[in-house]
Amino acid sequence: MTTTPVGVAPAPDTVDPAGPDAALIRDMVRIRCVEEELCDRYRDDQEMRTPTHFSIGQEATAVGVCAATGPDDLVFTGHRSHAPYLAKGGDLRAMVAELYGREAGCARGRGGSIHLIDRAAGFAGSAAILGEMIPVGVGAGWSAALRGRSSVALTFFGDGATEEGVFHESINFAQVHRVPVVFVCENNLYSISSPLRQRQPAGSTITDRVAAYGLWARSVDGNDVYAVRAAARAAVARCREGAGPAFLELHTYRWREHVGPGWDHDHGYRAKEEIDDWIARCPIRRATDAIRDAEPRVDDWVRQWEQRYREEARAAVRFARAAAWPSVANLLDGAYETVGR
Amino acid sequence: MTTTPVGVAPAPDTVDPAGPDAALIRDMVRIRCVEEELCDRYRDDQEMRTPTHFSIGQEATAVGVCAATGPDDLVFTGHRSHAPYLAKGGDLRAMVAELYGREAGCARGRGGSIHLIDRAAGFAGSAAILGEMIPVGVGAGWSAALRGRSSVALTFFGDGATEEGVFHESINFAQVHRVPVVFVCENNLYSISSPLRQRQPAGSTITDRVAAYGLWARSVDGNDVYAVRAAARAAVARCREGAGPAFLELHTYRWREHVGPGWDHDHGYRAKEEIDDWIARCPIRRATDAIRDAEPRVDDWVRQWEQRYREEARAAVRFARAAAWPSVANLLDGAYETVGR
Amino acid sequence: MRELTYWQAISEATMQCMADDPSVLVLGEGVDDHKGTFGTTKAAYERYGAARVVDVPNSENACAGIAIGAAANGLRPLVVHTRADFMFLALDVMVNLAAKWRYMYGDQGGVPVVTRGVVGRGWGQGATHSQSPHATFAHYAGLYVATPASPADAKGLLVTALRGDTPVVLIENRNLYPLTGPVPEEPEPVPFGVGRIARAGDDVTVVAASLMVHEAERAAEQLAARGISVEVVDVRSIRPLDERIICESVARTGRLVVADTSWARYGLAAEVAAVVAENVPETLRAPVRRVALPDSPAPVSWPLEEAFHPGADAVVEACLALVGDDRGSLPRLSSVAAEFHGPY
Amino acid sequence: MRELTYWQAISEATMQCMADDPSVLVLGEGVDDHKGTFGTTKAAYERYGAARVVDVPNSENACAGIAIGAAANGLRPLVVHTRADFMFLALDVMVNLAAKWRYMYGDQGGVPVVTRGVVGRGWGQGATHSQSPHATFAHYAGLYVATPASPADAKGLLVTALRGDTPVVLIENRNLYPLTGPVPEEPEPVPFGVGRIARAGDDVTVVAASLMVHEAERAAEQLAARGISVEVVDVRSIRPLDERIICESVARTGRLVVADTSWARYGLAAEVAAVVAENVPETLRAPVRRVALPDSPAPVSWPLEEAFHPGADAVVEACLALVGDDRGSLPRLSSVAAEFHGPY
Ligand SMILES: Cc1ncc(C[n+]2csc(CCOP(=O)(O)OP(=O)(O)O)c2C)c(N)n1
Ligand SMILES: Cc1ncc(C[n+]2csc(CCOP(=O)(O)OP(=O)(O)O)c2C)c(N)n1
Ligand SMILES: [Mg+2]
Ligand SMILES: [Mg+2]
Repeated sequence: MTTTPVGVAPAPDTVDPAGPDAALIRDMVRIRCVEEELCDRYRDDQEMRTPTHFSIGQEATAVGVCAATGPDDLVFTGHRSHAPYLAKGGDLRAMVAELYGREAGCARGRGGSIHLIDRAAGFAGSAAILGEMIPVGVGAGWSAALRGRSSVALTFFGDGATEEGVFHESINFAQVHRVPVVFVCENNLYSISSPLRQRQPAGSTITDRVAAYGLWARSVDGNDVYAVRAAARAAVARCREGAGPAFLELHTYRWREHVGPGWDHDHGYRAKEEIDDWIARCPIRRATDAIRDAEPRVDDWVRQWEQRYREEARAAVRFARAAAWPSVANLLDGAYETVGR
Repeated sequence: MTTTPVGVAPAPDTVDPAGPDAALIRDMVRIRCVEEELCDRYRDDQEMRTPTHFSIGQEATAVGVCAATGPDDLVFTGHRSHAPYLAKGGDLRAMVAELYGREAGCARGRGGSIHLIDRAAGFAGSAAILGEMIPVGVGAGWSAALRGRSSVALTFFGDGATEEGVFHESINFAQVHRVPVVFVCENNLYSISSPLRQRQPAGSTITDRVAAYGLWARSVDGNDVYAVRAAARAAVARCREGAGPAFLELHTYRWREHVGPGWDHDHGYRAKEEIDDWIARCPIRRATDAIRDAEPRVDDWVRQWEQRYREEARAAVRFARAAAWPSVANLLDGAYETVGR
Repeated sequence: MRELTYWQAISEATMQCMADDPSVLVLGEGVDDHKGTFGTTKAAYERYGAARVVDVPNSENACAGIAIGAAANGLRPLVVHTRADFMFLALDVMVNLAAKWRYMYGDQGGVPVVTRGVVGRGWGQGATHSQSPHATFAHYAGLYVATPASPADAKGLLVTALRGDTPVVLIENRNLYPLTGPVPEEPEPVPFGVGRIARAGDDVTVVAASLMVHEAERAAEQLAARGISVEVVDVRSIRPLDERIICESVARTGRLVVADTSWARYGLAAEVAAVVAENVPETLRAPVRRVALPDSPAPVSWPLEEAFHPGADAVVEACLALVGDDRGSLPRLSSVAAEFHGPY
Repeated sequence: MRELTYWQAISEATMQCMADDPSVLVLGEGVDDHKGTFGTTKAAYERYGAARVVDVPNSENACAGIAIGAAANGLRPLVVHTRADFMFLALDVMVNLAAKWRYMYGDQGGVPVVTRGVVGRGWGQGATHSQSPHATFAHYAGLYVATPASPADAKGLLVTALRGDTPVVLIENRNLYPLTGPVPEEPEPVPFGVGRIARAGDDVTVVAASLMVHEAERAAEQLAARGISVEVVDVRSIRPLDERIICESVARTGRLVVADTSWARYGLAAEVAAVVAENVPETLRAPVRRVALPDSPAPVSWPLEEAFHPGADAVVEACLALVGDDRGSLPRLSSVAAEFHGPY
């Protein structure tokens, strides 16, 4: 069973009865269920041999932003790729098969967790070298504009990636050429185990530094999915109007370790209290709380969604494990274009 | 005859009778005379086989900044290197011999115009890949701080170099680690023939973008040598106090073509009127005008200096042309350290 | 066939490809200025303007990434560097992203970015403005890398690049720009991976790329006068590399000199020697010789620079050594590039 | 001699050099965290703290330049990359500035920056986290580049690097980290440019670097059982490269296999073959074989990855082909790195 995330135009029969606000909760629940299932399998089975960066706790950024996009808009990301991939409507089974290294994977098992792609859904690629997809997003948006299309490119990256020079080069270029690109910074306060304060100057923010190029730049509570969606809508709308690029700094927090499925409060770089504090600000819980008065049935829905998506995740895992491995005979496929393919 | 620029502690007997303000004029006149002589020889003789970027019209930046430095402070630059080299007290004959490719050159003829160095004078090196010396300046300043020295590093670069990502990476690092480094941006409005507005967004300035990192950053009339010196003194003083890095944007203008000795108003990228406008704002003339009331003899001094330094430049050229070429037998010298040298 | 200079051939290929395919656009620092990248982008700018011939900020890394993004979304960017040395700043995205894109996303399409880098040998350009980084790019699977020596190949390889779906690096030597040669009027593609016998001969094979093809030809001429017959193989592209043409020639001559514009170690000269050692070592009648840069950075000073860049003389010497002759009374040759005059 | 793991040897060299020389400092992303660069910087951080073991922003280019500036002004920075692939972002300053500094400023001093890059082969690290860029750095004159295979060399080469005045690139394979071997207690330097006979033999020479030395040794063991005597040469440093040890060995065995962790073209495998073709081609009794990566980016999927990275089996096959034997009934070997377990 496939659920259509709000990011893509849903076919009428798959729309939940819940309305657009609840749909955001639904999409976050789905991503949470999928990632938790993957965490467990990753840890226990040792079958997914690919470094994996989970977004558990950060779901509102991907869901809120992608909800503001249309089917022709393109999303690029860094290594923390699953949530934006799913939020943009990327095929779940192809993603899980990719993590399991199968030929049915979205990158035919060649790319792994860090190289997801689903062109049909507008998820245009993720890459693991910090900052690389930032200029790529600019180029994709620029291309759309040069070819007279109204589509917008969005590129996700972390607070750590903003330390790469290419981030600034990209912001500068986008502003000079008024490129329809939305820069989406998921500021989760850490780069692996380095806290932000050890890497960037106190007293100014990433948003400040981007605003200094004249960009429309907003600093948003990244665990408030409605605020994220509102800001992203404004950003995308500006781009579509030809008003130039936009920047969003979304403040959020990663619950699990940087890479891999574990908890890491005993690693010494952040306190259990800090993690618990952010868990208390769970984006799903907050979104649910926010609409409960208007939609008293939301807790039931969440329970139903949890069941549905846990099962969907397990089914995807079953699919992936049963799927065929790539053939070693095809090892070189795609290294170069094949004439006449 | 050697003249000691104000950047280095002058030996008593070489001090001109003119006082510190006039000394700045003297140093600018000296650089102007040297560069004009070199331009003529470069064009006519075809003997200096090295791409050469003249600072004619921009002398106030180098002279004003270096006047704020002490002998232990280190200056690095990009390709437009002659003026800071001379202002910091670099040996003139060694510089000219370098342009002539002679063994007596400051880099033994290996480096050319773009790779000047005079370690004794604190001119710590110039390099031609845009932006490269920006982090190097940070590293040098950081080293001084880590080793408990009070010396400051200064790194010169153009407006065009601020588009390189490494500029931002360097600013960020310097601010986080409170490095005693002064970033000196000579904004002459062009990168070769690309105007600033084609490369950087309108509506914000380089200073704005640096200030967004929390740096002490000042935008200064770069053709006003006294203003430059005052700002540089403040910047250096902050660094010496351990208050962290500083940034100066010095607005100035290059009179000649980007590389080479010619005029270029017929190249189509800038108007003769614009050039003439800036020539009217000649930093030497402005400095002279500024102190004439207090020092009515200044015009006489300038005339004497012009004579003296033209002769000094010609003597340096004679020295260089008479100097020995490097021996081809030593072609590999310095590619690697030589044990026991 | 009518003759064009090397730079005119590049300009013509660019113009014709832009006319044929509206998705081609040119990006580079100063591509729009009066010099127009030594003439190669001038006509395109005059014809297509700033919308398709785009002056970019001094941001080599981002611009390469932007070109990749544009290529992933329907355009065919031609990125131009006035010095190939600047490409190091873009190496990450070129090698870690463009080269791997098609493969690591499961063969669903490539990013056809074409990058031209001009090598600025000579006239005191020095250590950081004279390098020819072709081997560096060609070490990594996923790119095509070509080093056109003739005006016809400069045109034909660029045409192939701008029509293909693989990222391509073209390394052009600035000293080739004024050379003339016959060039087809039509945009006829020259395939990657197919070398060319620039001159036939029997006694020694000189495998060369780019500028060194011309030095080798001049060396061959001089040696012919002495009764030594030299075959010059122009590899044209270094990835893919035409192993067959190299091995067939060496199998016939039994002697190999490799002449390159970069350093010997881990360079083209190493690779060509390895191809022979792998395939036809038994045909070698003498040790392989590499004519390449001495192991130092490029110096500026004139006499050092002259000694640093190998030319026809170095090829002559290597060939003579292989046939067991000695230099004797051959007149010294100046370099192909000796005509260049300053000011820079 | 007491035994250490490879990572312990690196850690010990770092600690001893920091103790001996207060100008040594360590820079890198996360060098101060609980993992401490796979253990190699942990003890140094615990002992010397944040003043000398410095976590840096994700700014590879600037940090390399900062290290150069620090080196030009009296310090000896040791820069650490948890993946060698990230070094491409710093390639410009490393090749265009550090490598050329001493030369282009007229031999008045160098910039002794030491850079360690860890190669992350295996466990699905994929196309951009598995590369071994040693040949890329070694192509450019001015750097030393070493690829230690044993714990003793990991220590000794790092000690030499931190005492010398030349910028050095050390490429370490992550899969070597758990391997143990005898390591001198004292910080005894191992010189650059001196190879090592890792195992003596008569029939085939296998020249290898880094992890492939171990694969070659295991291959040699298996072949010994079959009566084929393999000599394994560990080059240790690839610039300078010990040409003599290579040529002497090949002159004796007449057969050469080169085994590398990177691609064949323009890589170490090419260079070693070229050295032999240049110096002792007449001693070759069979064509040279290169055991290197197939010409694609690294795949993630397990079976593809297993097929992608050559191991002892590939060395065995190459050797057998050279002695004219066929594989027959030899059992397949798993890779040295097979013991690594996730989660990553
Ligand atoms: C160029 C480069 N440098 C370093 C790394 C190693 N690395 C992988 S993820 C990561 C942390 C990035 O932090 P951030 O951008 O904030 O993203 P987050 O993981 O927090 O989502 C680092 C340093 C890399 N992949 N690429
Ligand atoms: C990385 C790099 N890209 C491009 C160049 C070519 N280049 C040399 S000088 C220059 C202009 C730089 O402009 P700016 O920094 O403003 O200095 P100015 O020449 O105006 O003093 C350019 C683009 C270079 N040397 N290095
Ligand atoms: Mg983060
Ligand atoms: Mg400028």
